[in-house]
Amino acid sequence: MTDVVLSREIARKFTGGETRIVVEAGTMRAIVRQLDEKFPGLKSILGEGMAVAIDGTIFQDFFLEEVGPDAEVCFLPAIEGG
Amino acid sequence: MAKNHVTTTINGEPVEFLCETQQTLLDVLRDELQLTGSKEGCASGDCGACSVMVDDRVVCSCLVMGVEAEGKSIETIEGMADGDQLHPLQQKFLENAALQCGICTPGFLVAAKALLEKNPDPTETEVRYWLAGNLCRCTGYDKIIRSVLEVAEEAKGA
Amino acid sequence: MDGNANGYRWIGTRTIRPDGVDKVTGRAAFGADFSLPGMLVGKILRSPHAHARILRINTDKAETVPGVKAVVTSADFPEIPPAEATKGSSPPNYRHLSQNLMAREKVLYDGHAVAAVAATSAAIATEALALIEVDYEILPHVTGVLEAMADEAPVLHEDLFTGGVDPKPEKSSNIAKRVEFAIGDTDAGFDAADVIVERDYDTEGIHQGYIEPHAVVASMGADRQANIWCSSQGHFMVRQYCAGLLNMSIGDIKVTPAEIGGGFGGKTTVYLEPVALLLSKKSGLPIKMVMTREEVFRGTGPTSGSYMTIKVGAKRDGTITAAEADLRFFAGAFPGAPVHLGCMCGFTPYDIENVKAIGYDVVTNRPKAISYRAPGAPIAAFGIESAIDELAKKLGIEPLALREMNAAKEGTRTAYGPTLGVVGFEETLEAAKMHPQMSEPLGPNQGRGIASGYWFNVGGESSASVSINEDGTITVTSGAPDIGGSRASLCIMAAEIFGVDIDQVRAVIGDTTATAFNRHTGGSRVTFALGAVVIEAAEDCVRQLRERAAKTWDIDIDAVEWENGEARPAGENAGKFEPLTLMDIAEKTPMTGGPIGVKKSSNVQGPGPAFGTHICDVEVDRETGHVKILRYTAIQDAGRAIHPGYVEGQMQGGVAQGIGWALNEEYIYGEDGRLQNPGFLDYRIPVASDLPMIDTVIVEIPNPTHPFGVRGVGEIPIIPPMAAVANAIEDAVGLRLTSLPMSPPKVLSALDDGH
Amino acid sequence: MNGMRYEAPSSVDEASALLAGASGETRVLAGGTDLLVQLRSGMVAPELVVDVKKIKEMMTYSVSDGAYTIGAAVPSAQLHEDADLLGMWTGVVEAMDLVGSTQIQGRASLGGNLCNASPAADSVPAMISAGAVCTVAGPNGRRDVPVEEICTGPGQTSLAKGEIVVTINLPKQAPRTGDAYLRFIPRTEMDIAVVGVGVCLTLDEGGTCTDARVSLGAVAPTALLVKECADALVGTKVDDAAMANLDAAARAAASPIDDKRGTVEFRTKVSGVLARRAAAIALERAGS
Repeated sequence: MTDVVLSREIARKFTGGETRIVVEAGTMRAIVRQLDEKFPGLKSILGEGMAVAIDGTIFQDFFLEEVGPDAEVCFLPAIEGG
Repeated sequence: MAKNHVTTTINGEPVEFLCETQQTLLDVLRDELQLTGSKEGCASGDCGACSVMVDDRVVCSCLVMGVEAEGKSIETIEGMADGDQLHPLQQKFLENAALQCGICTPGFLVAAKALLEKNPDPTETEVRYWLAGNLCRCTGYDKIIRSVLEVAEEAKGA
Repeated sequence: MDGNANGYRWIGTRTIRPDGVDKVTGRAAFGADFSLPGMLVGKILRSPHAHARILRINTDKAETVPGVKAVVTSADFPEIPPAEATKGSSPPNYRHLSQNLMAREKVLYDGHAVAAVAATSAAIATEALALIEVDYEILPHVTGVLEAMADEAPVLHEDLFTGGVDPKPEKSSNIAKRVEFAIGDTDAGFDAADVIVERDYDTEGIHQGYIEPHAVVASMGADRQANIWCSSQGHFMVRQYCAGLLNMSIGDIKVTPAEIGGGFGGKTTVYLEPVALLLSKKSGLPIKMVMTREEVFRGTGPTSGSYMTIKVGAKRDGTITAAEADLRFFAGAFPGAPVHLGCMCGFTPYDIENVKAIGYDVVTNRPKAISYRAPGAPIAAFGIESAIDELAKKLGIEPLALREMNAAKEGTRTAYGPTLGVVGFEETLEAAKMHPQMSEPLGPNQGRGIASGYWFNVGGESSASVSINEDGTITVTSGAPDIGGSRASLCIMAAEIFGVDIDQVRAVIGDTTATAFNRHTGGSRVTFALGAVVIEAAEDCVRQLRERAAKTWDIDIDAVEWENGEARPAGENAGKFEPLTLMDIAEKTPMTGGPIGVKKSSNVQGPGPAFGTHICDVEVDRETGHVKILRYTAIQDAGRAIHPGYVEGQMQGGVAQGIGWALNEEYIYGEDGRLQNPGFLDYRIPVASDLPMIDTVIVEIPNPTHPFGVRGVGEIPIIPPMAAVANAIEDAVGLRLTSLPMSPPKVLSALDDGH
Repeated sequence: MNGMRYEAPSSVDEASALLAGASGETRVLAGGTDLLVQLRSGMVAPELVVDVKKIKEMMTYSVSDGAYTIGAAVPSAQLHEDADLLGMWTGVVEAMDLVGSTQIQGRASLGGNLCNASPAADSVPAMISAGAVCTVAGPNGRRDVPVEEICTGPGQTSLAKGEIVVTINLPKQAPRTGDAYLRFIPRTEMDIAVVGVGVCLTLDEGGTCTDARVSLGAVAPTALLVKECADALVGTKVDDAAMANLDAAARAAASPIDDKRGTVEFRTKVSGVLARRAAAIALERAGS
């Protein structure tokens, strides 16, 4: 099992306010698919311009990342630098 | 209108060029003579990236008319090293990482050389004020000032 | 920590950069130093108005001037429909980018480009610009962020509706979006607090202030194949943006990077390149365009100014129980202020249970904001680190001690979601406490300020190649512009892997045909991300070198070890062979299987986030409001300093920029919406005599995701200075300054009001 | 700038004749540190530029019986390197030395700084308080004009067509005389004065101020010679009371504007502060 943490903005729109969602471990692509099944439309905003942090490590392009069980995945805006 | 014919000396070599009256010495160096080591950062005398020596005084070449070079002796960054023998300031800048992007470096080197020729043993404050007309946005000046002071110190030892 | 002390041969040593000699002798070719035979000079006509509708542009007169070869306006650029505004991966908004490049229906700021001319000389081009007739219908303008957010404000974009709010607004607005990051329950947190501080802060727009103006030479062939030479933070970015803006295929564009004379985020987009390409296409000749300093200030991206409300509460014992920030950033003419990054970074130095950060991205009649060092973070930190200082004083706790009590560490939950991994914030605070500056006595009207800062750092797409040359020298080709010494750090990492002398390794920046795609240089990513790729390639080369030795000796590769730049039999059983140096093997490659070279490309992830803590001592002249920086120390977790000299340089440079931001730098607009200080005379960046030596302490808490532990270093040092200076002024004269810049007139009137 | 003509005559008369004979706009080129910026920005587009640096009289200086005659185009750096001149008219030389960077100092001159007619020119209040007089040459011969009568407004001078400032003449100093110039700028270098104050004062053996001249820059369309400021000092031992009156008089005399470099409030207050500080330095120089 993997914990997915969503921002309150996203939660308000898609999960009825629930910011912590439990999904099956797997690749990020699989996790996003599970989220989209649970909350239709969620997929649309979890791609472009978003990054994830898996156990605190930030991935800007993440669909292929493997997420182990007991890991925590947070969605956050992609980061631009100077 | 007809261009002006100018005869001058650059880095010890006799040079002749034609220029329009409105061309600055910096325009002439960069565009007519392909001496692009002197940089244009502002064209208003505020950044010092175009610093050159004219008759032993350091000036902003963006504030000198090309025609004024007539009969003068001009030194640019291209003339600072002696063949592949770098000037001590050039060497020290490299060793101390006193440059990051490097766009301001030629101006700093020309101005710093002029300082040490006038004042071989400057204080930190003297170096900072002498070089206040050379802007650097990368380094915070620290390593540049240290390099100039170290070269002065080592020259004393030598 | 310098070389060898850390167990490495080259990592942590102060080697001489491979591009150094060219840069101290004037030979290095920057953007404006390149030219082509027969090239024309291109110049841009810019709007004198802050906000106006373009009724008509007539270029007839200009086109008839002898020597004028081409004139372009927005009509010559493909219009990009909203549906196609974003294409490709992590793209810009091409519709906005195109409108910023060349104004269409409206000019949105003083300096907005409206037309461009190519001519045989600069004088003729200038003369032609004056003959272009533009009829404007002047519209009311707005340059301030609060004014732009007001209901009655003139609207810049009729099709802009505030995003991030439910329900979607029906009325268009200058507020492009609202973002929110929150954990816990701040109301409960403030109820639990014994002491609460709350204040408004504001900052002006400021410019990156790189000394090299934007410059390009572009040539479009009759076959629409294009060559571009320019200085930018990403030649692949230039290629991608030009293709997107001109409907060209990326394969038809080659971009060769010039040396770049400073960027700091300001050269992460295009201004001239697509215009030069169009002028070249129209004229059939190469075009050179170089901005004047005035154009740089009026036409290129500064960073946001802001209006912020910061509220922080704590228990008597110093435990911070809640923190809130309302950040309103202006983005200039098009959306895209880095306000979300300000929200994310601001409170991250602290372990706080209840945090809420709300951000607004607001358009105004100013140049479109672009990245500037740690985009957004320094602005938020000015307000937040000032508030932490005020809170400490109210609690009667030393500001440094309050930071220690609440310091973020591994496992701390951030307001933007994730928990932190291995980080070195506490170590920077410890180093600050120990630093001699903390015990330097202070005289009358002198004060000391502390501030900290956080930045994520960035990885991203990175491509490089490593080649073993026939004589055993090594060429490292990177695809990310070297903006401050990264060639030196790449050489060091490669030399470390190969175990050879540093002078055997040369790093060069390849053009867009030399390597696969690279994300632009920015976010403090190059030594980390390109480094990771170069290390991988170098290790692959070493494996092949062992393989060649194994073939030569006719033994198994596992029986060959690589040490100090040579292949040796691994132990007795492997057999007795004289070691083969890299040079020995390189010379023989034709007989052992051909040349050795490795190209690597990867989307490098897991950058090491990092923290910095600064100590600033000031003296205030109570009669003039002049603030003198007496001493300054910057402390930062670099993970691992590959070249300590350039790490220190990044820290010292960031501090100097921050001090300019704190004291004197600002965009000054008149009532007419025109920029009044577009030059280095009145846009006052620090000069050498304004600053003391800037002491640095490099803390090294290795980043677990990088082979040598590298974290980015370039962004963090600009985050704490504005608050450090403000906190020092407060310590000196007992006044809390909340408006940047803290220029003499502001300080003096505060002193007068204070009495 | 197209078609701009450049001439470098070797005598004042030739230069004056060229300027007088020109049909269009003309400019005199000394150090060029203001003129080239104006040319580049298109602020001015003269038909003729007359370079006066080939005119010996304007590029040299001399001292006789304690009075200095300084060629109007002599570069500031050269003046600053002259220990005697620096020792006598410290305020004037230091004021000129504040103009721009080292690079600017290699070119900029007292005559150029004066004739550019910027209200914020650093050397002008110092020259005015020193009682400097210009020798002006033109088609109708030469005349001597006090420095304070040259500038009539921003960019405007009282010079007639064909007239040139040839020399700046600094008088012989009375015993126990000292001068000083201070300016306020936001940075430590490279800025235009937000306020500038020149003070020159003379003491008797007893240390009482017998003569004083005080000039304010950047707080009016031209540098001001403020009698009320001098009156605050003359007859006093330049004590705290006198300083307070000087401060008040300077603030009263200042009539600045709000602009990108400073506010009315700021400039007014700082005029008084700098007047006091400059007077204190001049006092010390007069005493030593």
